[in-house]
Amino acid sequence: MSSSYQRTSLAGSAVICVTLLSTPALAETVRVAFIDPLSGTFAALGQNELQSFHAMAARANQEKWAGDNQLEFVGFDNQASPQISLVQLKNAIDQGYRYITQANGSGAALALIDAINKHNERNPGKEVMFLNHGAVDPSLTNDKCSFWHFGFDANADMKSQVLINHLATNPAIKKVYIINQDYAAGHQFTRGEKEYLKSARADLELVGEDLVPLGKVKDFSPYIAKIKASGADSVVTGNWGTDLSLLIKAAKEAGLNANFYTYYANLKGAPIAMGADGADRVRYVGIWNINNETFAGEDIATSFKQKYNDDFTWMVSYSIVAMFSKAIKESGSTDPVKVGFALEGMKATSLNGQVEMRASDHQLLQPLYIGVWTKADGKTVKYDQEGTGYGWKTEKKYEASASTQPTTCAMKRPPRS
Amino acid sequence: MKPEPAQRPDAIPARLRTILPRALPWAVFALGLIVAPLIFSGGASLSILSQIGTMMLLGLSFNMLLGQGGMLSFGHAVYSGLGAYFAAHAIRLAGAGTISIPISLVPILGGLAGMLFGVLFGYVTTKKSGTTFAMITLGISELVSACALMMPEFFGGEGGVSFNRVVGRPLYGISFGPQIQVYYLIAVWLFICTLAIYAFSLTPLGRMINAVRDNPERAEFIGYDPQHVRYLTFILSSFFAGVAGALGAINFEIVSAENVSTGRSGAILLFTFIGGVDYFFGPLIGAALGVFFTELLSNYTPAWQLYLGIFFVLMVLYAPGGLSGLLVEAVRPKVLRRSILRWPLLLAICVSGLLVVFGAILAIEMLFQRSLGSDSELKLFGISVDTSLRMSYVVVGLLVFVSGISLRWAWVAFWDGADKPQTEIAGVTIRRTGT
Amino acid sequence: MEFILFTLLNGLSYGLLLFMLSSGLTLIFSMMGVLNFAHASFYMLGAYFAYSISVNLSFWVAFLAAPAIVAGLGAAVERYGLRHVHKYGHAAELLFTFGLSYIVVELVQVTWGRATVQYSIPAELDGPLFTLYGTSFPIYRGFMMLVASLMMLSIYLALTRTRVGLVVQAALTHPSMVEALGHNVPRVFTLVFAGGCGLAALAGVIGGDAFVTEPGMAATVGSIIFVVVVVGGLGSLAGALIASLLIGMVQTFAVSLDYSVLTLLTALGIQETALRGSVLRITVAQMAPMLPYMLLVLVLILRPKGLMGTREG
Amino acid sequence: MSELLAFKDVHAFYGKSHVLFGVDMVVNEGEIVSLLGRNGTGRSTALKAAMGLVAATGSIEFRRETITGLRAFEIARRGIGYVPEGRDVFPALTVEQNLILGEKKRRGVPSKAQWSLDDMYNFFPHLKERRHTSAGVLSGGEQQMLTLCRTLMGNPDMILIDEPTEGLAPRIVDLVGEYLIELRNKGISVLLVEQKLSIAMKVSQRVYVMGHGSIVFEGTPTELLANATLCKQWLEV
Amino acid sequence: MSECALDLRDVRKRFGSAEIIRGANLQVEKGERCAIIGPNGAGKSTLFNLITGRFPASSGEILLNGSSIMGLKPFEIYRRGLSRGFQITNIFHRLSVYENLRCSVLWSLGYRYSFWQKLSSLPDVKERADEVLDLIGLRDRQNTPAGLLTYAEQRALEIGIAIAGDAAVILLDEPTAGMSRSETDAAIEMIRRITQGKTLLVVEHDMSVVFALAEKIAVLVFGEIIASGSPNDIRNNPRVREAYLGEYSAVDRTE
Repeated sequence: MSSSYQRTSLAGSAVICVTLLSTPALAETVRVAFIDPLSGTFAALGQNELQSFHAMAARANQEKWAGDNQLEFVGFDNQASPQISLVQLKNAIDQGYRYITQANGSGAALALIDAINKHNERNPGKEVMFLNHGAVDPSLTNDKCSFWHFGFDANADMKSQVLINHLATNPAIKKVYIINQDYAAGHQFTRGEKEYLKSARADLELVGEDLVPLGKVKDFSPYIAKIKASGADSVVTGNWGTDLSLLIKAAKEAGLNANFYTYYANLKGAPIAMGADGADRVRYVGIWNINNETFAGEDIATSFKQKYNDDFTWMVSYSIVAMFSKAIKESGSTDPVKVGFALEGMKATSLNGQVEMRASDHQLLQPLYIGVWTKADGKTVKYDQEGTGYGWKTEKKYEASASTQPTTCAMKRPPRS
Repeated sequence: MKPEPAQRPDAIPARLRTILPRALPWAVFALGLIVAPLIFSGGASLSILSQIGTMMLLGLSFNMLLGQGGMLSFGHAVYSGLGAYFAAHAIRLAGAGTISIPISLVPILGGLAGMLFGVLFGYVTTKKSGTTFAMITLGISELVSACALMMPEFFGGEGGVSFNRVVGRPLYGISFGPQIQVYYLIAVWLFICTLAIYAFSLTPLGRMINAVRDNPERAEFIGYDPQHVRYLTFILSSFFAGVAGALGAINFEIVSAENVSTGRSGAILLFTFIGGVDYFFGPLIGAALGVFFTELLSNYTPAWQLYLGIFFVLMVLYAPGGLSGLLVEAVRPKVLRRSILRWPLLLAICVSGLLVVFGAILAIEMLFQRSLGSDSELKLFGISVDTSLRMSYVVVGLLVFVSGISLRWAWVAFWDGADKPQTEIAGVTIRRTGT
Repeated sequence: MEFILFTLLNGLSYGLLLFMLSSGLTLIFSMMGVLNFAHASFYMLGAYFAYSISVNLSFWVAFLAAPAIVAGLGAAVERYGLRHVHKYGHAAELLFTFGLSYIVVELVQVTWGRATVQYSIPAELDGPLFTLYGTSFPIYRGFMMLVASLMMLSIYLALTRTRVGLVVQAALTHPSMVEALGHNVPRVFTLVFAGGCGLAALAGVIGGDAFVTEPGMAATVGSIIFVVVVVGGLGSLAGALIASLLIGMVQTFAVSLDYSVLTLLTALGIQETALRGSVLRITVAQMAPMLPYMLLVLVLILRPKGLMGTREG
Repeated sequence: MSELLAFKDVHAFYGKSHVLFGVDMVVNEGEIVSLLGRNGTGRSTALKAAMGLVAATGSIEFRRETITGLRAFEIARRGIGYVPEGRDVFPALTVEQNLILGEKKRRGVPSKAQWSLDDMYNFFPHLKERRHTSAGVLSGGEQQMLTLCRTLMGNPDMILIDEPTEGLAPRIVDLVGEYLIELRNKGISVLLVEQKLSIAMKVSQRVYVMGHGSIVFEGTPTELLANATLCKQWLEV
Repeated sequence: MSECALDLRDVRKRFGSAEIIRGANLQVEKGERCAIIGPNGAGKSTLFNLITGRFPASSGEILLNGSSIMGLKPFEIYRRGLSRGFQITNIFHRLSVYENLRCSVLWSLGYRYSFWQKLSSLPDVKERADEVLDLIGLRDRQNTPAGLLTYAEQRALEIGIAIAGDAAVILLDEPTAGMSRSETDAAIEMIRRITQGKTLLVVEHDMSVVFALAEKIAVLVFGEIIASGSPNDIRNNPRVREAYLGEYSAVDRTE
C-alpha cells in the first residue's frame, strides 16, 4: 500500500502521470517532501496548503516552468510536532528526497534546519534543502541562518514593521494594546511591535500588553474588560486559531469598538469565527490578498476553488514553485547545491509583484498587503472568504522596501562544485 | 560458600537447569536488541527502532506504577520530559565545554532529574490513590506543560532545546553521530534498565507495592505505610522515566514542550495498556505497537488516531489484559486444544474477523477521504472505490454488518459449552467510593 | 468600579458555564463512580449538533433537540459500552471513556470537518443586555446565566421532588439495596449517564456559539472540569457549583493582575536586572489559566476531600 | 401448602471464592422458616443469592419459576422483599422518603396484602413522629423498624430477613417479634436468618441449619433442640 | 503485678450522633489471653478498629505496653508490636499465599522499604514464611493466588498474615467464624500454639472457644464493657447472664 498522501498527490495530478510517461528520459521528477500537520486539529490547514502546492505543481508541470523536469509535492504528516518532523525528515531522506518544505510552527522549522545542517555536514553529496513556506521566526534568517534554508514568507519582524507603521498612519489611533500568545513567536511579536511603536509616531501610546497561554483560554472577556479599562482604541495581536476568533468575539460582545491589527485573521477558520463581527475593524498583514489591485492570481483561486471547494490563500506556494522551477531551469540541475546558488539573489515576479531572494540571508523580499475585513461588494472586494459574504479589501500595498530589514546572518556556503 | 567440585558430573547441569530457564528470555531479548537493526536497516527504520527502545523503557517505568502499583497516572511524560530537558541542557553545556560528561552517561543524569521531580511531585500525588491520584497527576501534567511554554529560558519555547549530540572526541571511534551508535546506546540502556526494573519487582519494596495495590489497608496492618510504598515506587519509576527521556533526547537531538505534554502522557498510558499491564513484558509489546501507530501508520492514513482510539476501546471492552494477556491466554493448553478440535470455527472467526476489519478500514478511509480530499476515488488494498457514491457506503456497511454477524456467531459457537477465557483487569484497583 | 462589576459578571457567567459542564460529570461520578473522561466530548457533540440543527431549523429547536440527541448517544454508550466494562472495575470504565474521547474527536472531524464551523448566536439574543459606563453586557451572557440557573434549579427539584430523583439519591449510597426494593437500577444508571451527557450537551449548545465550535473545544475544557469536580469534592453537586464559581472568578480576576514576583521585588527596592528574564517576571495575569491547576494541587494538599467532599477518591 | 421459594443445589461465589456448596431448601406459602448457623457459614449469602445480589449457579425457584440469573429488581417485582443485615436505610432521605422508595411495581400474581404508609405508622408510631427527619439520624432500633416497614411497602408475598435483632435493645427485639407474627397472620412467608435462637424458635415452623455453605439439618424447632450433637457441632456459641 | 500489655481507659467512639463505644475499660496483662464477647452489634469490631488505629477514638486513652497509641496510624501501632486479623477476610488477593506471608514478615524482620535486596535470597524471610505456611496448613496451596482460595482457606491465611510478623500483642476478630466444630477445635489448637507467650485479644462468638482459649473474658454490651474477669467470674456474673448469655439459654449447655 502506498502512502495515502503519495496516493493523493499522484491521483491529484493525474495529468502529470500521463505527461510523465511521455517525457524523455532526461527529465527528472523532483520530489519535495511537505512536512506539516496532516492529521489532528491542524489537518485542515495542512491539507489546504498541500493542495495549494499540488495545484501549483500541476500548473508548473503543464506549462513546463522547470523545463522538462516535473515537480511533485508529497505529504508527510508531522503531527505538528518538532520531533515527528525530524522522523519524517529521516523518512524522506531515506526515500531519496532532496527537498523539503514546511510552514506550521517555527519550532519544527528550527528543528528541521538544525537536523538538515547536521545531515548535510555528515553526508556530503546527499544534501537536503529546506524551502520554508511559512515559519516566520526571524532567527531563521538571522542568527540561525543557513545556506540550506530559504524563507519565502515575510518573517515576523517584517510583518510587525509594516503592520505598526500602517497603524501609525491612522491619526485617530492614539492608544494601542498588545496581546499575544505566550510562546516564542508571541514573545517575538511583542518585542517587535513595542520597538516599532516607539519609532512609528511620537504620540502613540502603549497602554497595556498581555500574553495569553496558547490555546488554553476559553473566555476572553476578562482580557477585553482589561483592554476596555485601559482605554485602548486599537489592539495589535499575533494570535491565531481560536485565540484570535475568541478575542474578536469577546470584543464584539462587550461593545469594544477597537481596531484589530492582526497577522493571521486570513487563515482558515478565523474568517468564519469572525463573521460580521469583525467587519471594518479587523485588518491583517500578509504577502497577498486575492482582492488586490489587479486581482492577480484570481484565475488560480477560482480553479482551486472549483477543484478543492476551498479558498486559495496560500500564495507562498506560487512563489516557491515559480522560483524553484526557475532555479532548476537556470542551473540545469536538480542538485540542491546548484539550485541553492541559483536561488540566491534571484529576482522574479510573483502574484504580489516583484520579489527578490536576498542572497545574504535567504529571506524573500516582497511587497506586503494590509487587508481590512469588509462586506463583499463585487468591486473592491470581489471574493469573499469561507462563504461568509465578507472578504479582505486591500487597504494598502507596501512595496518590499517598506519591510526590508538588516540581517545579522553570517552564512557558511558550500563550495560551488 | 565452598566451590562446587568439578568432578561431580551432575553439579553443573543442575545449576544450569535452574539458571537456564530464567536466563533464556533475557538472552533472547538481548539477541533481539542486537540483531534488530541488522534486519531493519536504513536511516528511518533505525530511528524507529531507537524510538521503540525509548518507548519500551518509558512503558516499563510506567507499568511500575500502573501494573505493579495500581496507580493510574496521567502525567508520566512530566518525568521523562523533564529528564530529557536536563539531559539536553547537559549536552549543550558539554558541547560548549562548560562541563564534561560522556554522552553514554547522560541518561543517568536524565534519570536523576526525573527522580528529583518524582521526589517533588510524587510527594503530593502519592498521598492519594485511585481516581484522585489520576486527577492530581493530570493537574500536575497540565501545570508543567503550561510552564514549558511560559518559561522559554529553560524549555526553549515551542522550538524546544536542540543540541548536537556529537560532543568531544570520539572514544574508540564512537561519536554517537551515526544513528546506529545511538541505537546501540539505547539498546544497552534499555537492557540494563529492564533488568533493573525486573529486579525491582523481586525486592521487598517491589513485592510490597503489589500488596499495596491489592489491599492498601491491610498493608498498614503489617507495618507498612502504603503512601510511603507508593511514594518510593513513584520516585524509582520517575528515575527510569528520566533515563528514557534522556535517551529520547539523544535520539532526536531536540527536546520540546510536547515531551512534557498531557498528550504524551496519554499516549504512554494508551500504549502500555494496549500492551497489557499484567505481565512484565506487556509494555514492550505496547511500545512497539504504539510507535507503529504514530510513526508508521500515520504515513499511510490520516485516520491513524481514530484507529488507535478504536483499537484501545476494543481492548478495554474485550481484552482488558492487553495484548500480552491475549497472548498468554491464546497459548493456554485448554485454548490450544479447542482451537485444534474446532479448527473450522477458528477459521470462520479469522475470515469473518478479517472481513470486519477490512470493511471497517474501508469505511473509515472512505469517510476520511471525503472529509479531507478532493478525489472521489479511493484506492485501497488494490481495489478502487468511488467515495462520492452513496452505493459504496451501503455496500461497505453491508459487508461490515454481515461479517460482523458471522463473526459473532462463530465466536459463540467456538466457545459453546466452555468457560470463556476470563481476563481480569490488571493492577488497577479503583474501588467504588461510597458503597 | 465599572471594571470590577463587569469582571464580576464575566467571572460569574463563566463560572456558571463551568458548572453546567461539571454538574453532569459530578452526577455521573457520584452515582456510578465513573469519572467520565469523554464528558467534554459530549459537550463538543452538543455544540456541533446544535450548529447543524440551528443552521437547518432554528436555534431554539437546537436548544432542545441537541441535548436530547446527545443524551441518547450517552445512553447508548452506557448501555453497550460502559456496562460491559463495569465488571472490570472503575479503572476500566475510566479508560473506556478515555479511549472514547479519542474516537469522538476524530469522528467530529470527519463529520463536520476540521475547521471552525459558523455556529453563531441567534439574532434575538445578539446585542447588549444593558450598557453601563459605555461597556455593554451581552444578552447572550445573561441568557447563559439564566439557563445555568434554571438547570441548577431543575436538577435540584428533579433530585429531591421526584420519585426517580429519590431512587437516584438512594442509589448513590446503596445501589444494591435500591435494586432489592424493586427499582431498575441499571436503567437508572443509563438514565443518569444519559442525563449527565445531556447536561454537557446543553452546555455545548450554549457555549458553542458564545465561544467557538471547533474540534479542539473538548480539549480546552476537558481538564478544567476535572479540576472543578476534584476541587469541589468528588461527587458533590454543591461543591461543583462552588468550585465552578471560584475558578470562574479566580481566572477572571487574575487576568487583571499585572503583578509578578519581579514587581514585588522592585517595589521592595530590589533592582536586579539579571532577574528580568527569569521566571519571576511572569505575571499573575499570564498565569491565569494555570491557577485552577495550582488550586487543585493546593486543595488536595490541604483538604484532600475537596471543598465540599465527604469522601476521598 | 405449596412451595413458594426453593433452592436446588445452589452454589454461590464472592468474587472467585466459593461460599455456598449446593444448598437445597424450601419455603412454603405462609410459612416462617429460620436459617440458623454460626457466623460466616453462608446464611446471608443464601439470602443474597435468592435476591440476585450475588452470582449463583444451580436453581432458585420462586412460585416454580427460575429466578436465578435475574437482576435483583426483577426478583423484587415478582414479590420478594429483602431486609438486609445492618439496616441499610438511605441516610440522606427522610423516613417518609425511605418508605416511599419501598413501593414497587408488581409483576405476575397480585399480592396477598396491601400496605399503606398509614399502616406502617400505626405499626410503629415512632416512625410517624419522625417522618420528616432524615433516616441517618435515627437510632438503631428505629432504623431497623424503618427497613422492615420499607420492605412491607412493596407488598411482598415473601420476605427474606437477615439478622433483624442484631444489636437491638430487648424492647425493640419484642417489636420485631410482633412484626414477624403479624406477617404470619397475613400469610406472608418469611425466610429468617437469626442469631437469637429464642426468637427463631418462637416464630418459625421449620428450621434449617447451615454449616460450611450447605444445609446440615432440616426439621422443626423441637427436633432441632432434641438433636444435641448437631447443636454442638453447628450451632453452639 | 505484671505490666499491662494493653490498657483501655474510658475509650469512647461516636459516629455522628450515635455513640458506638461508650466508655470501654479493659486491661490485658502481658502474656494473657483475653476474649471479648458480646452480642452482635455490640461494638466489638469497632473496639478493635479503635485499638489498631483504623478509626480514631473520640476520647479516652489506649496504652500499649504502658505508652499511649492514641492517634497513631495502624502501621505505627503495628511497629510497636501489635498485629491484628480481620473478621471479613482482608488479604492481598492477587498475590499467592506464599507472597502474602512473605509480605507479612518483611517489616518485622527489618527489611522495611528495601529495594536493593532480592526477596528470594533472604533466608530469614523464607524460613519464617515457610514456618507460618505449615502452621496454617496451606503448604500445598502456597502458589495459589489468595483470591482463589476457599473461604476456610482464606480464613486460615487471614490468621497467618496476622501472626506472621511475630508481634507480641495479637488481636483476632472471630478467627473461627464459619468453621465447624472439629475445624474450630483445630483452629483453637493452632491459635493456642502460635500465641504461646504472647498477648492475645480475641473477639469470639463461640463460647466453647472462649472458654477453651481465654484466661480472661470481657463482656461488651452496647458499647460498654459490663464485666471482665476469669471465665468463672463471668459465668457467674448475674449481669452478664441477663444481658448476654440469657439470649442463648436455649442451647447454653456448655456448663
